[in-house]
Amino acid sequence: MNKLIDRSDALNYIKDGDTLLVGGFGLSGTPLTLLDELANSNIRDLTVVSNNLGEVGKGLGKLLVSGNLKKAVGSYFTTNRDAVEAWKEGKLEIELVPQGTLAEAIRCGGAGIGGFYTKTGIGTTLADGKEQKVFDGETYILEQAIKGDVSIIKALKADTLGNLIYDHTARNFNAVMATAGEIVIAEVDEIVEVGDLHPLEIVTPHVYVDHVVLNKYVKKGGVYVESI
Amino acid sequence: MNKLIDRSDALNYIKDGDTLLVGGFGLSGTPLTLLDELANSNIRDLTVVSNNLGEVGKGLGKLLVSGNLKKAVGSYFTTNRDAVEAWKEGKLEIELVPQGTLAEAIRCGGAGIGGFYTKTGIGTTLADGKEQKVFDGETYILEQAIKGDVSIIKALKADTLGNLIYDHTARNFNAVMATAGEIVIAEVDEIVEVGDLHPLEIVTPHVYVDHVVLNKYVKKGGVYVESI
Amino acid sequence: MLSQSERIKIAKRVAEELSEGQIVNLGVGIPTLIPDFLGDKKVFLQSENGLLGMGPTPDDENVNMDLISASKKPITMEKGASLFDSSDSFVMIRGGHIDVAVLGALQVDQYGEIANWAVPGKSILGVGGAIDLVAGAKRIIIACTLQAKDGKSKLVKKLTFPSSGTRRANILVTEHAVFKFTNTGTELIEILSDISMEKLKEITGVEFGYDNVKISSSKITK
Amino acid sequence: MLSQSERIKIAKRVAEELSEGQIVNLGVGIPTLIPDFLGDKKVFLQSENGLLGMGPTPDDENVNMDLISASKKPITMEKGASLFDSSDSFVMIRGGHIDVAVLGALQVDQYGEIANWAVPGKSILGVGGAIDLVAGAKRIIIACTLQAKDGKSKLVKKLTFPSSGTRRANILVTEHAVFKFTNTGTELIEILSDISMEKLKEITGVEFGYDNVKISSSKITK
Repeated sequence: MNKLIDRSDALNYIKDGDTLLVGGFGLSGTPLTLLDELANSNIRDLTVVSNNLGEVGKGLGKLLVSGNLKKAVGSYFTTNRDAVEAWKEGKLEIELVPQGTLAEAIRCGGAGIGGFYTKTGIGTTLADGKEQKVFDGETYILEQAIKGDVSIIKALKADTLGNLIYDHTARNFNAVMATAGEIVIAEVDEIVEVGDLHPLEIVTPHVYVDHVVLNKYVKKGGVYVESI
Repeated sequence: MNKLIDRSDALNYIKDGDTLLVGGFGLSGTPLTLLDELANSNIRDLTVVSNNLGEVGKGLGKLLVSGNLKKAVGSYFTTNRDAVEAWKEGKLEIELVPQGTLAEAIRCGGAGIGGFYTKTGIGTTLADGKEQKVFDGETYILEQAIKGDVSIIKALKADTLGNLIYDHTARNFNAVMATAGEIVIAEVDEIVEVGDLHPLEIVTPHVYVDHVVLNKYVKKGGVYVESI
Repeated sequence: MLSQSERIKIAKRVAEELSEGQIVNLGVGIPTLIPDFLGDKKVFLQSENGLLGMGPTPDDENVNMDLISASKKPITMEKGASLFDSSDSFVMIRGGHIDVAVLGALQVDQYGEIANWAVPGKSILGVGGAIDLVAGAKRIIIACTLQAKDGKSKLVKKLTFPSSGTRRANILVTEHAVFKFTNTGTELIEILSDISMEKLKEITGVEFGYDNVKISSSKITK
Repeated sequence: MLSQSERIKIAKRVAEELSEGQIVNLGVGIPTLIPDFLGDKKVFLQSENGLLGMGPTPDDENVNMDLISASKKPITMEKGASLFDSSDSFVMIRGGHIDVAVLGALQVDQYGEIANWAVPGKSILGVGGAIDLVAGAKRIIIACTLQAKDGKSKLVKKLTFPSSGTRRANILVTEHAVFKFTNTGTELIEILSDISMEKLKEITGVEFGYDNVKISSSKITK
């Protein structure tokens, strides 16, 4: 498969100051292997767009500890106390975005849409300073599309073309992030032959996937544990 | 199945002057049975949102002949000469929308999004009078969401909850129209038990479907022919 | 701290508000207890991380941490369930396709405006899908204690915490009472504990109507 | 009327422009002939009605008119094909994920601006996905005859037909010549017929550069 690269080579596509779209909801659907590579790298000043920052010391939480991050854009950071601390100490910028707005903004980033008017957030401080417009008597606020220099996402399987399927709710933000990164790197548990994934089963068509990396973690008891 | 209704009862949900979202690309994915009911009804002044108006005397083309339509919103009417004639004679209003803008506007209608800025149409007469905005140095035009009073769509199968799957490229506009109608009526070839459609296979979750009607046409040689 | 029996009382009462066949999104905390009290009533649970048709917690051997609820707990899929990505999940939520959202709250004002995501003066670092649900669900039920830990009423004349949006809640279910919100203000519709009307007025400081109050204190299970 | 051999010549020449592994959307008319001339080169055909990985026409007994191309002709699926709805299809198109769109045209101006959907004075009742493709594809190849039926050049100084958008074509392949477009204007890069430079200038009336022209008239198959 010519999209398959070594996990360490994935870092060649990521540079200081990049905006990274990182899949996952909590730790589910998170590219743990790629995040380990990043945490062990000297890449700095990253802006990460992700629903949350993993957990303390896990997933994206590792990048906080290792100091790769400048800014985080997402919907929920409260449960990672490292993130809260880093923000309080001025070491991490945080931009809070409602979860649905985040998903939609990323979809627009991949869809040639510059911005959209949403009904979410009207009357909240998150709408402060945002343009408003009335359509059919209802007020909406303008949100801008989000794009990434690189998307790092997690899928269950890729075929050798790069078509992807996801594990249940681990699909979450991964499918939209696959469309919105200038470069898209998918971490997968398994690579199968072309034709093994049915056309009706494929969630992310191969056009969106530039590189594929094999997950070094294996699942035991429903959780990814480091492979031996 | 309590969402199943007789095809003639579908007309109870549609009234004079309604905006109807009608699935299909050409005749594929078109609710032929429901359109027959409409063509035989006295319902008038409908605005139809559909990629095209079927063919002469077929699909939505029947509504043109039977005089149910006031206006058509879609991307391609040239191939139905009845539509061209009706427009020339002032009997049919036509609003031309690029195909991608049409699909996106309907998706927004179902998604709580009032409008969106697209790169499609910049520099064309279709952008005349439309608001423009620059995002990241690129110009986009504002398009408004499209909603329907009723969506009539075509799926391959429904389960008894109303989950839907589609036949190959017959999915086309049906999936977004399922989200954007105040009332959604799906015409299907077959109703199966709950559990017969796999969670990963379901394209339209049952939440979007209000009523289901059985297709009176059967497929022979790859084409729907009237059942005997 | 609310006792488990009071949490269950709130969950039971909210369960009565749900109807057969509804699409329901349950927030964290008390709302997650509701499925246990639905009896024969079939509702469809939506989880904003991408599932419609959420089933109960699996046995230990069937746990897959890639099949989880929005509270990040392992779940199962019911027959007829469907999976989708986050953007499609919020098409469902924001687009008005969820019949009922049952949410917790920090404050609710006398017209039903909700504050449920941020405390002023504290770091505001989490919003999740809360304000999307407030903006989009057809009906909003707030399930929470009447008073915060500091004793202050959560039902208030005017929000002092950041609003979750201009969309208002329909009803508020607490361990003591159920309130309904209309354009003209709050109406007490049911008393669920031994609390007196005077005490309820004293705690909340909100002028509520009470022309048609149901007294259900017999339901108390202490 | 263009002869079939000339249509084939255009299709063959466009096929040379495509690279292994590219995602390609083919418009109606001449572009649909291209797959026959790709040889061993594997490209992935996208059809805007919801398919990536379009295969050849099926045998009569395998026709399913719900598996069709954007030209509404029956097709097949290749291994590795995927199906999606119209909104997702235009995420792919408008979002810049299609490597090459091969489109017909009514006119192309000297900078590559395209007119391919409407004739002035006639009823403008069809646009389809044409201007979405113009706005979104990474590279745009125009494949058409040099002259319209009335003999007028399709390559023009200034469009007189409605523009398909400010996004410009990269190259124009006709039965007589191949032109490249840059910010400074048109460059003739290849001659495909016995046509003389003078005749080409006379027909088009466009001032084009020709410092590096490849003469390929030997390719003519009449």
